[in-house]
Amino acid sequence: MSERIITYHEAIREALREEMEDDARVFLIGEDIAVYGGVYKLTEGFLEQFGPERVIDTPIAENAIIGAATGAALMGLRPVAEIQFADFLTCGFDPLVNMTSTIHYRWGQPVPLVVRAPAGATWAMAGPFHSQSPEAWFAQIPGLKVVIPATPADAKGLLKSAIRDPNPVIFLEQKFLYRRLKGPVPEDRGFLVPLGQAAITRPGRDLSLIAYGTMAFKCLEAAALLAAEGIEAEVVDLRTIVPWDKATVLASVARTGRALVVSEAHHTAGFGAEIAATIAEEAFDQLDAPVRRLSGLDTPIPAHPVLEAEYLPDEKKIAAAARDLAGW
Amino acid sequence: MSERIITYHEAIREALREEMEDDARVFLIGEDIAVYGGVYKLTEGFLEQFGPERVIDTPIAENAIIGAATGAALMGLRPVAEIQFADFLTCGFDPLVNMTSTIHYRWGQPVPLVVRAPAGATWAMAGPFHSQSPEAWFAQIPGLKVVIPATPADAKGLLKSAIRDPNPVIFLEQKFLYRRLKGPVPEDRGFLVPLGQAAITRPGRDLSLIAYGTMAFKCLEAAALLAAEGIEAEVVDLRTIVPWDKATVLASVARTGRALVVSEAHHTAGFGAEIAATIAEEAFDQLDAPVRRLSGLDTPIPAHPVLEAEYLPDEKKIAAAARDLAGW
Amino acid sequence: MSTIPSLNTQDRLRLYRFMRQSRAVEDAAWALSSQGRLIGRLYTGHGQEAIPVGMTYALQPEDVIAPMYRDMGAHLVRGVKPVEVFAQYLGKRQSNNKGKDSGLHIGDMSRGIVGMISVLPDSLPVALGVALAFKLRAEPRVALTTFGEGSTSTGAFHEAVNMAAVMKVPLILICENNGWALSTPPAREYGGQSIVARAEGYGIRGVQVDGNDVEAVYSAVRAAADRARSGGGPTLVECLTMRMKGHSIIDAAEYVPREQLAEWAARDPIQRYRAALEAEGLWDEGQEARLSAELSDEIDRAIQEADAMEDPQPADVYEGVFA
Amino acid sequence: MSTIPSLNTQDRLRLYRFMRQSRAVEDAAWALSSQGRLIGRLYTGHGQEAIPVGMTYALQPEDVIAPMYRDMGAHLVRGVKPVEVFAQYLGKRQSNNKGKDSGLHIGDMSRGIVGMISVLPDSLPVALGVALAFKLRAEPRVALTTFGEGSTSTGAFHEAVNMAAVMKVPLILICENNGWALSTPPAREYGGQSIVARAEGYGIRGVQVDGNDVEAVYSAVRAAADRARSGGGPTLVECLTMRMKGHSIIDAAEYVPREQLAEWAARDPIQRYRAALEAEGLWDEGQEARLSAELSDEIDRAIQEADAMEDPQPADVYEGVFA
Ligand SMILES: Cc1ncc(C[n+]2csc(CCOP(=O)(O)OP(=O)(O)O)c2C)c(N)n1
Ligand SMILES: Cc1ncc(C[n+]2csc(CCOP(=O)(O)OP(=O)(O)O)c2C)c(N)n1
Ligand SMILES: [Mg+2]
Ligand SMILES: [Mg+2]
Repeated sequence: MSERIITYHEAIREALREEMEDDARVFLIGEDIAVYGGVYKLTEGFLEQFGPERVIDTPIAENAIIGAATGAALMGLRPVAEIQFADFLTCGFDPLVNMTSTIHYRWGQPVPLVVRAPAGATWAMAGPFHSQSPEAWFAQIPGLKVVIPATPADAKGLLKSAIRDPNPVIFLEQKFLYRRLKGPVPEDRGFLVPLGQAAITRPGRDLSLIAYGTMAFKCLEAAALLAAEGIEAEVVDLRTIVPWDKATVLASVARTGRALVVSEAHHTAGFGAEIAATIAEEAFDQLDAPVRRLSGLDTPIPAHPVLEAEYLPDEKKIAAAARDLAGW
Repeated sequence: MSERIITYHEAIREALREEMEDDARVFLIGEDIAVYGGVYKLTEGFLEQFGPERVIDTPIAENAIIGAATGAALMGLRPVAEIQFADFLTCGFDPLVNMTSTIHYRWGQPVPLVVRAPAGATWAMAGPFHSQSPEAWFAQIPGLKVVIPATPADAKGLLKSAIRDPNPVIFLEQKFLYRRLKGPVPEDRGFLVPLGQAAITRPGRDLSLIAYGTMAFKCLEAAALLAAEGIEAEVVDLRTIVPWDKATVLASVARTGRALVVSEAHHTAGFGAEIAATIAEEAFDQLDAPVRRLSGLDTPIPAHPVLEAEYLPDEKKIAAAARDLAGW
Repeated sequence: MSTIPSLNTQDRLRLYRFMRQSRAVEDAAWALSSQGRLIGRLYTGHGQEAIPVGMTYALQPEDVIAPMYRDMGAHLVRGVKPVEVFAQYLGKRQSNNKGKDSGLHIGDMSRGIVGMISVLPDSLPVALGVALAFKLRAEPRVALTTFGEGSTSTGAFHEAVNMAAVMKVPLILICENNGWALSTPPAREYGGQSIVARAEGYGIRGVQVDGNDVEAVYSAVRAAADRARSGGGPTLVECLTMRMKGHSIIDAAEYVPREQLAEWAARDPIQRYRAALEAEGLWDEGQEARLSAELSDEIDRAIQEADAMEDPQPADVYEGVFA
Repeated sequence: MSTIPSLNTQDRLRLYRFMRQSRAVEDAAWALSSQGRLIGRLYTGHGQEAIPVGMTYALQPEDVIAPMYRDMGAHLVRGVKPVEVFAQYLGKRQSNNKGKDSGLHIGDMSRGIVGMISVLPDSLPVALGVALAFKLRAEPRVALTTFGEGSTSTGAFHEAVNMAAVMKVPLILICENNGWALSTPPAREYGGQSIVARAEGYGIRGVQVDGNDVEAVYSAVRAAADRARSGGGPTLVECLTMRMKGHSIIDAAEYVPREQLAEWAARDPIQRYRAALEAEGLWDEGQEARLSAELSDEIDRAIQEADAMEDPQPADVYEGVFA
């Protein structure tokens, strides 16, 4: 398969554009996505290509955006809603939790919609309200799938799968990676990445680094640091949080005997706890050391870079924790 | 200290009444709490005793209730907001997550408020929208305390502490226990239970059952079943979820070597995962068996009793899981 | 203004029958619930039957409704059979919600019904989305949703109505102003004179009708639908009515003044319509007696049939979280 | 209607100075931000200065404000010093947010300022609660909050305004209708003629004023405050103005028609007020030159002083989650 090297941002644009070209049911709805092209200019040019009926600017009303997308999905359309920042998903939280996620369970109607939102920190001092990683909330809610890609290829392939999925999918784009990360993406329009499959993005025998999104990328950087010291870390990138690929994670831990779970969300009750608890329970016999977690702090995400750096895990902190664990 | 035997429901009433009598800053705000006395009749008679200025019926507007309570707290009052069912906290989720919880961190002003909400299932076939246990969401949010009492004495003593606390506290009353559970409560008006301290509600050497709320009560029932078979389960009731009392939990597990974490919330990314992951990480050397979790299912909470029974952990399922673990 | 074609005799008799059937089904459900036989709480539309019946009758089959918990008549007009209603109330395995959810939360896209949830008024933004789909596909269809006056205090109401106004989607917004929101009277829910007083602020059409007059409801909704279908955007229809029972079956509603109930009892939508039909010679005692017998028979059989259905099995709980 | 005492010369010169100071502080912040020296994005109130200055000047010291990100003037009137503003923008350890949050999210109860957050318009329900506290304690104080016209599309806006109306709390609701909500024009935010058109539906008083006329804003808010203080409940004041820069410093605002900008440039609230004062002989070139020098000096020193302050330390991140 031929490939090009493109950014994470461009990969998402491509996924949206191709799905809209190939399926007339797909449309976009959100704030400032049409004329302005979105706060990250992700849908720039879409209004011109697809017209105002398929690229819809809305008032500031996240609850109604989610609700409207749900109604349109019930009528057989394939809405892709954009919430300007994942932090504002709180404003559309109720319909997601109570309405959208429960429809199929209660009366059997599929609700094929995607809610895209830029998530995560390390975006130019974004501060407490433009930095959050809310995946754990959504993982607690049955009926929602949750996807967090860490590479351009995954961003494209997973978004296309999400749009084609008959269920509501929360798609948390990592704003840190938008323009910072480039990578190979297959040319093939049919290229998809299935939801629910983790990837081993670097093999290693000494310990498993388990992460998703930006932290999966940081784990690769940490693994490179560790390799220089002779520690071979295996990196498992979950890619999908719900459903998550336990089998791949457990197989990795069975091989390495050590697991470090990394996440930039707040520590307490983050999704990292789910991963760690599962490993501890199901791989008990294979563990040579306790399952460790490295997470964001239990504080709001501060704006100043000095504080933000203290808040966030990074390659050095990951390498340090891994070193510790490898020597346990 | 002299005691009386009262219900969980009456204990909460007493806490509210005493705090209102003793502190003129305390007032109640919520839907149908004044004239109607609340959907659980918890504040019946309060309007008559305290007047409409301190027992305030609002329109149906959870976001504004939380916001208004926050503003009143900033002005030095001590609002106690009632959200009719914990399931509707989704509608006031945004101000809790983004505004209320971050004020002290950002500009140093205390926000002394309590949000009470009846939570949990097993309430006469309440179904998907009157049964949820949303504590994990709030545990993910720095700046909110989360309290879930399991006995009348704790309900009273913790609620009084919550009202006196200078921070926002989410107080999740267990509707299953309201009228089903009676217990001794000290007469003393000064009786308080500090936030953040777990209780060992039954000592035992064979394994630790760790839970909170209704499930802490069910664990006691399970422990009784197990005792009949010669298995001595220790029951640890967390009482407070944020901050939670790691030390007591870890000490218990150090003694028993085995831990079963029980929660009625959905399994994936529930607060049980946090407890289990912490034990697995910090008590690794003391564990004789994997830390097990028994939770509600990853499905909406169904209405029909046959389905609800399958959804929920109960004393028999707890005992079965404990038996298994004890024999590991 | 469009001209509403007048209802013919057959239509009028059907309107009457649907209201009677709605009342009969809810009376029977009330009796079952009193015996503790239903799954979940029972909420009924006693006294409000003209609204769901009139509004749904005014629509075309391809239109979509997103009704609330008091709208029994809307389901009946849409073809939901009493046996299906009872199966749902009894939480049977073959019921619409299969025992997973309860009450009138029936959803069925083949009949154009969006199933509600308990959180209020969460069907409203969904109905907005349904209407948006019609607009995007340029289909001459309308969406209709209902909500109580208390539910207009919520953010969900405002966001959806405002967005519908901006997008000029074919959406009919029916406020069933029944004087109470649980124990809260209108004056504690909103400061304005009425709900319809908000329409202008939203830039949409608003009409207020006697919600106990089934033909008035029909006409208002028919006009709103015609308008919506021809691109005129949303209409807010405020139907004035009264909740004649407690909020739910467990609410004795002691907070409701007796005089208010007495006043509205005199305006019962069914009695009133019956009197009108009789005055015009379209209905008589004999027909009434036959209808009563027919309905009581239909309902008895429906309950029996529903009762005989299978209960859910434990394993069912795991089914259907994802499509 | 209450009679608003007319402003004396000293008041008027202070209003002018506050607007000039606000513009000068924001111009300087703009320059710093262009050099990449600020923590977080810069949002300014260029062209809207009359609103925060006029409204805050109309209040009593014991009243409480919950301003938005464009309301530099509100902070200055309340006594926040330029050095504090720059310390905040630079994320310094001694700044109001101590580097934890950024921008004009300054909160300080000793000055009666509720600090905003980014989620819109989340100060509004909080201001409702502040006003409720005043009402419950029977204090003759008012709360005031501001929000853009785009923010009125949210559920938070509606819930708070509706509840304020029902409770008749002393709350002043200032809509700064500046023609744009990021890239979205009013016609895509709401379907009605204006924001003030909603007041009647809520059952509260509504007035629309020229938001570029500082005395008009002052008078409207003074009247609203008098009314609120005497138990008359909330007033919605819609101030018509124009956002003269991009949404934030990184927005080139190509979607804004040049003519719209040109039209509003001619109505600049500062130039206009200066002309009025000069016409009345209250101000002249010499005073203007002295004021410019004074402000530029004040601001230079403020920036220097702020810049010299300590940056946060890593350990600070752990402080203050709980009181
Ligand atoms: C968001 C939300 N808050 C609270 C409730 C609890 N509740 C159920 S019905 C009801 C009253 C609704 O009143 P109204 O909208 O007037 O409808 P009615 O019952 O009168 O038909 C309330 C408060 C709810 N279901 N959803
Ligand atoms: C709930 C929410 N949704 C989206 C945003 C992103 N956002 C920030 S400012 C803005 C436009 C606000 O417009 P308006 O209220 O008119 O205020 P203005 O910026 O024009 O002063 C948007 C959409 C937000 N901050 N909060
Ligand atoms: Mg009502
Ligand atoms: Mg604006």
